[in-house]
Amino acid sequence: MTLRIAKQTGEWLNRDKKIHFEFEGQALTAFKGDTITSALWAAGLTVLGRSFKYHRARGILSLANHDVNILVTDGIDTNMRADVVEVTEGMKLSAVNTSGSVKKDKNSYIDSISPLLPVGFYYKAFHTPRRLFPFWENIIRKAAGLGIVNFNYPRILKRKQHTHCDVLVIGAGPSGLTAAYLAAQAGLTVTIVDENKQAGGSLGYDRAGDAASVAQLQDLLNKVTSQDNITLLTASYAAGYYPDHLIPIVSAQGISKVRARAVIVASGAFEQPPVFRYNDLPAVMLGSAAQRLIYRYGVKPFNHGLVLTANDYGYRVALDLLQAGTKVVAVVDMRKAGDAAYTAKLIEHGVKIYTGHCVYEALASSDKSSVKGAVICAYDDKNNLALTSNKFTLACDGIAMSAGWTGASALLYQAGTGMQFNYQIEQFIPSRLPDGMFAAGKVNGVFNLEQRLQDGVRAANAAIGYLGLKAVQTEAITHTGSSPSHPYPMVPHEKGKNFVDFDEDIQIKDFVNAAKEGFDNIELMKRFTTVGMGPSQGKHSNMNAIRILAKIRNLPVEKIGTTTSRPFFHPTPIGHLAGRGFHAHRLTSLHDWHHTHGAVFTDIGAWKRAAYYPAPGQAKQDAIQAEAMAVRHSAGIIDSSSFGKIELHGPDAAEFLERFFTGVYKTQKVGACRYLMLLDESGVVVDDGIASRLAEDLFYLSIGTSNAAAVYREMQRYQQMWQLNLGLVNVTGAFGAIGIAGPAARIILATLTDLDLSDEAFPISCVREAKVAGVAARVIRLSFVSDKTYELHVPMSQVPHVWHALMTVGEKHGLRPFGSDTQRLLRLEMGHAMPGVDTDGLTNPFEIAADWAIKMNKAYFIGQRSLAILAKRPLRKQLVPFVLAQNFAGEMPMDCNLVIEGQDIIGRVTSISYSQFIGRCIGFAYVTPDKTALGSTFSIRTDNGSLVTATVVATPFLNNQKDA
Amino acid sequence: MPLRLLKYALSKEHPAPRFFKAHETPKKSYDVVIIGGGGHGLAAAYYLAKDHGITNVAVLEKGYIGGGNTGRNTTIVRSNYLTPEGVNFYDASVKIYEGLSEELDLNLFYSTRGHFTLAHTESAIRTMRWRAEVNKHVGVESRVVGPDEIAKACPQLDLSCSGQAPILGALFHAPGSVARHDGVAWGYARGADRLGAEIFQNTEVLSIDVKNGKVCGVKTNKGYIETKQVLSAVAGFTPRITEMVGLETPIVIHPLQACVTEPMKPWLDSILVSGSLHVYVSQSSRGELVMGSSLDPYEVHSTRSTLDFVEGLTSHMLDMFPFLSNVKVVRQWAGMADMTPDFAPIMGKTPIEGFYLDAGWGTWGFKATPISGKTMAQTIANDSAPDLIHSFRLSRFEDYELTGEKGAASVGH
Amino acid sequence: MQGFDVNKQGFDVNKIVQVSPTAHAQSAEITQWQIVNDMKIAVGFEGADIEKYRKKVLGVTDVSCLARYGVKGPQAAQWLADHEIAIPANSNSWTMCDQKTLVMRLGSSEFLLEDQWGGGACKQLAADSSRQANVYKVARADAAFILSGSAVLNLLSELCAIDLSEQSLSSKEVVMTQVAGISATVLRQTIAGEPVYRLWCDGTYGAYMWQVLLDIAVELGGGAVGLAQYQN
Amino acid sequence: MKLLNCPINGTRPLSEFIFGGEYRVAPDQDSCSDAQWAAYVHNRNGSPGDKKEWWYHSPSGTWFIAERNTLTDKVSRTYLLSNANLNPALESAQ
Repeated sequence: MTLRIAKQTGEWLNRDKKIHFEFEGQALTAFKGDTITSALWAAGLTVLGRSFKYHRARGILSLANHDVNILVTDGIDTNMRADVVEVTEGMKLSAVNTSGSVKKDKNSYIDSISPLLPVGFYYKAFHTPRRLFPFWENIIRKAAGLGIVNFNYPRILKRKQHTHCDVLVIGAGPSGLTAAYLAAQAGLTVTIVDENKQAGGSLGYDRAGDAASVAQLQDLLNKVTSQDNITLLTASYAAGYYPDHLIPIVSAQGISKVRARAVIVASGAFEQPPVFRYNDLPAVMLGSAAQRLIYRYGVKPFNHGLVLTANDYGYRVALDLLQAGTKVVAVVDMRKAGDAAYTAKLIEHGVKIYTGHCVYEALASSDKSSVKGAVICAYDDKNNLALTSNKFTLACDGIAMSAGWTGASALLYQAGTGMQFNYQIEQFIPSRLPDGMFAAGKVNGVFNLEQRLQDGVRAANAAIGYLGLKAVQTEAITHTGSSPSHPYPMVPHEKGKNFVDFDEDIQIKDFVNAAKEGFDNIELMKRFTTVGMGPSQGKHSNMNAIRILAKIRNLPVEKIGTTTSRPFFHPTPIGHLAGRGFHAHRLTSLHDWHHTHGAVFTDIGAWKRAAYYPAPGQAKQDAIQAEAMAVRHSAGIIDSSSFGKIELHGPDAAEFLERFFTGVYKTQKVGACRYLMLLDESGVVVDDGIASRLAEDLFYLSIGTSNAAAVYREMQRYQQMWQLNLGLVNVTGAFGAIGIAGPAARIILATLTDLDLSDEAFPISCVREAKVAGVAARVIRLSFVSDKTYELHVPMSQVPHVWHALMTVGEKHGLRPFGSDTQRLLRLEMGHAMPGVDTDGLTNPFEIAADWAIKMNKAYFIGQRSLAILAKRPLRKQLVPFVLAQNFAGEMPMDCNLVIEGQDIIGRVTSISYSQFIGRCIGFAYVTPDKTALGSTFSIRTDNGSLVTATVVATPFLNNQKDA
Repeated sequence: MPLRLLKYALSKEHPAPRFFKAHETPKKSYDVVIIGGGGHGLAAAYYLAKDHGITNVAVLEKGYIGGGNTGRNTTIVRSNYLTPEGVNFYDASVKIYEGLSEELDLNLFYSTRGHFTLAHTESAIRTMRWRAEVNKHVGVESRVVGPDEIAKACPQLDLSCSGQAPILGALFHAPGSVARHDGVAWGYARGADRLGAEIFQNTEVLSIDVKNGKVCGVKTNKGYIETKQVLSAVAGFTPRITEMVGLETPIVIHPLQACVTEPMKPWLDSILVSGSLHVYVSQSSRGELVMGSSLDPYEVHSTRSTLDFVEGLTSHMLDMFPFLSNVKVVRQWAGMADMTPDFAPIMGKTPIEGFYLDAGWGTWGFKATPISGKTMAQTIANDSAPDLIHSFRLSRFEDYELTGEKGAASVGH
Repeated sequence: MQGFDVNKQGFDVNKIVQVSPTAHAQSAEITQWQIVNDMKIAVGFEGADIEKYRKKVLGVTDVSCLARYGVKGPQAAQWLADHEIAIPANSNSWTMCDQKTLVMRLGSSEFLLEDQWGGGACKQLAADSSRQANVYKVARADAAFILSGSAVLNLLSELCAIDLSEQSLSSKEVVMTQVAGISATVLRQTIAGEPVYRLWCDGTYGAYMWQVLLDIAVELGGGAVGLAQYQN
Repeated sequence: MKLLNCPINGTRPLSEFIFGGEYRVAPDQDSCSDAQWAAYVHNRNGSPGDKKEWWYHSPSGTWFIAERNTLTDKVSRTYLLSNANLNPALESAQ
């Protein structure tokens, strides 16, 4: 039996386009523009969903996405909001969180045992005896949740854009549209957003049976669309408010992050359900929902409908129902009297009106799928009593309810607006708005249509003035006439099942009982009852919860206050929020070469570095050993372009280095290199590096890859404080570096440069500037990985040229590339500790025996004063070089295995590796000071618990341990 | 269905009494005043009474109980720390948690699910072996596991993280659990109340009286209270309290944010943490994914939410679970964290006689609730801190003896 | 050079060829290369017609091969003036020096010059190796791009949080901001009568930046445009 | 996201900045006691209020001072440290 009615002016349907779809296996048709819910209702279906906790049958409540009565799945997506999701050809839909079918949900038995499940029941049971809890938890977990996630759902890329406007208007109802038009007229760029598919708000459906408002809406829309400095976004919602007027606008396409100079909130109000027994039955719906059904989708809510109201709005709903062809059985008004004009009009239509009455309970049809009638009785408005002495029943197949409103104030709250409860309209309205925020319309407590239009003008002028343009500022508008909201639209019933929160199946008695147990503070009550914690975030329940608590505690509503509003206004998809997701990374100019030569890459900071170059099928360790052997026996070449590189120009360069690092640099000769160690103020080792003096007033620093950016940043900060006469230049990306190391390094390099490479002319720890393969290079001689190492620093884009030249001439000398992992082994063989590997966030220089690098007699350096303190304190641990037994064959210890003595941890391995060249396992470990003497031994515990003896030796391992 | 629920069905009047009395105005004096009605303060009150028979105690809460970080955290309980001191301390906490539902006769939904700290880099694996070895040494079940074991526990996880940060392994911590955070506060509140402690909500401390180095009273918006012992257990607000007694600490406040999705049928059984992706996630008994990330990068005394947080977090969530594209985030929120330079708490006595600190809880306060209550109660009762919390003493900073937890910070929470 | 026969090795050590920092991200199959200013650069992709069309919708062009020169320090402005370089009067603004060299003032005391087609100032300055107090040469290795077409603001709005539209970014302004999460320099320029955006970032991020720009450009109906479309 | 005004580059979203902690003046390390130094190194002024803070604008490499209320998160002014002459407190720091 269809409830579809004749075409309504302004309806959202395209009746020429039929849509075929399935719901729970039943084939149905709809029109293009129908939402899933409107299509199902038109088809005469009423049980469209099941509730979260008790699995009660549910139908339409708001038809505005302000509740989650109807969540469906199409087999791909889940928890789809049927109220607003358009039905499309071929959809195969079913309700979520049901067992069997939505009509005959096997879990609906839970409703009948609900007395066993009082508020917060899960705190009160299942935990004793302890061992049984996992059993109960398993059952409870199964019952939890709504839809089932589809693990094959594709990763969807949604576009996220930053946009900017002068004025953002939230809500395209009468007041919002008016405000947007006015602001645009003043020459401001305006964005106006509305969550509905079409603009207009209540102007589109709140008609009291008269289509005049449609023309009014069209006129408003024409004005707005005539302004090309207005962007109108429909089917888009403002998801939240973030500092400095940043508001993400979410649509199916993605997110537009709007940065506005001013914001006008004209978001309207949510209609609030009156609370009575079985107010959640299918076919008991909000008045505004009935109106939306009629005027947006051309669907008649009921055949014989009853209207329960506690304001004048219900009378307008009744007139709309009549217009739609619903027989209005009666209007039941909880107030003493209703609006005279509406009353007269309805009586004309032969509608019976019961003032001072309430619906005591709704009566379910035999199969509980709908309503068969309502029990009516007199209602004592003052004392909130249902006078059941002469109650009577009216037959009907549906109930439209209108008891009042609560402002859609979420974003106002999030922006820090001061809200005050206004007893004239029984609603929280803004009392103190933050800079650049304005409110208009119902959210501002203005309900009469003419007044809402004026309020839009007023708010727009206020915003225009705020943005520094001329505008007439007018006084706030105050509501006149009867209150749009009832102070306490709640009908007590001894048997309960009078629902306040439809998401979470919370009844009046749950609040009473929660208060009894001491949860009589709104925040505690929220947490204990879970009111407002469901997917609709209390849009239809928070206000009634506050009223109930106020009554329980016998306090005025504003003394109860509200719970904190948090983003999001509507649940927002992870894919939307995530967007594209950027993963920035840096490549050296040799990246392609490494790639084609089979390098395995490792991430170091933002950089991708070649770690080692395994031959096909070669194991990591073998590759590393082979590369290391090449360096020891012939020559190896490494791309060190990711090193941090910093230039210090100017007369005070040396002075700066002496203050910033631990060493001495004023006496450093031009052409010489010196070690750099950086501490923090507490004396902890941060990083190290090399300073090459290229001229009296020019130093070239190379430092570790991972810290480079941070170190340079700190140098800039200290320069700001010290104001020395120098310039800092970060050339990390501008220069690349190639290290060539090993016995043949010199001869290979010599073929490409005229530079005298002899030890006499160019000893270790020196720097020279010369052409290498025709490229101007800074050549630094180091002993980090081998005492025959030359580091060539050349412009990044010319690194490949030099590299190719070296590879070409190096071929016959057995030159081969090595990666950063091999470099770690090589430096270990040389006995060099590495910050970040052999140190942690608390290591001081004494603990790594780096006293030699600390020049305490300087006037000042960062960390000096703390070292002076640390020097007086006993050393707790120290890093020592160690070897394992000759041809050790047990389980290989790993980095971070512990050094154990008896029952105690006395240290930890920081680096350990087998060295094929040395023919032994070598490493560094922290041990207690009594274990640091040459030759002393300690035990390392392996992953599997065996103890391995290690012996302290001297560095470099290379010389001392080779065939030791 | 357990029988103990029957009484609710059978009795007309809701049979459950108040969890705790609604005290309005404090008495003239108390033996101990506890500032902060969160999990820690209430636990301290409970153990003062239970373990030490000290019941003349007032708990002063500026707002409502459990309304601070107790009610804002992501409820993860674990003990896989880096230093033996840390592991011992949190292990003791885990042990109490395991029996707490029974002890407090309140179901805290303490649920042991196993905790994986994912490693995407070699250096992360190093840190995890370090933690695993220390844990093992102290007798806590943690070990470094490979991708296959992770896949077994969470088949839905994309081990390549969409190719962005392939998972090389993880630190598996068997005792890793979640619990119902509000319940912990309420359970301790009820326990303390029944043993005689008095809980005052909406009661703000305005100043603390110190005469020649000794605490002698507390001024509140509900009048003056004489006392010789004051415990500050106000993570997120510690600097405001220490300022009242002129005590300097290293604590700075950074917000820590979290968010939660719509309920869905449970599928994620383990607790997952990724240091490099700044994500930690578990699925609640309601079916929501509860997600958190790293601290906000700058000091602010506010629980405001930011969009960057939820954008970054969801982007990384999708790297791990690409199929969540259309799962919806319902709500985001934030708490204020007491941060210390060495990522360890500050507990015990202070230079001011009778003023005790339970602070510096950073992002790990919830998991310590029972043991901090117990040890602080001990500290107050004996006016001396037990060895278990010696390394967390305030004086460690002046002594340059910071705890070593910093090394594991990248994989916090 | 001792005992090294370049020819026998099949590698010309005297011919220094550089490669554009974005090259790694450019698909080898469809890219036509050319050496411009000693740098191997993409001059064409899928043919002139397609690229002309993309240029109008949303074109991304790699112009890293243009010569650049960087200098900073209290005396840098004076030093440039002494070398007859016209410098912008204000911080974070740019000017064109004899229609051939783009001169950007980054902050107040740092300058980035870029020779446009036919420009030679950067090469001349580079030749002057003399060092002078309070004038510090800043070695550069930028990845540089031209972004053109009607949809260019859509692309930028996905990558940059600040408003780069004409209303907000004045014609002579230079902004140092973040694009796709990394530091970058942006300005609006007119090339052969066409308004375009220019973008510079550290060369080591060049391949990443190219990839991001191109992904979005393609989604928005544009794509890669070879340098040839700008060489006259 | 919050906006912050870089004295050189103008108003930008917070994502372009790095927080550098409170601007603090070290005690004279030669005359101060170990305890004073340890307090300077480790302790912080953690209670909410108006603070002078270091902020760094990454794209341009600019360090500057922002005067910010850490309770309201409102920034009252920003300036380069070298403009410290406006600020006696900062003067003494030089």
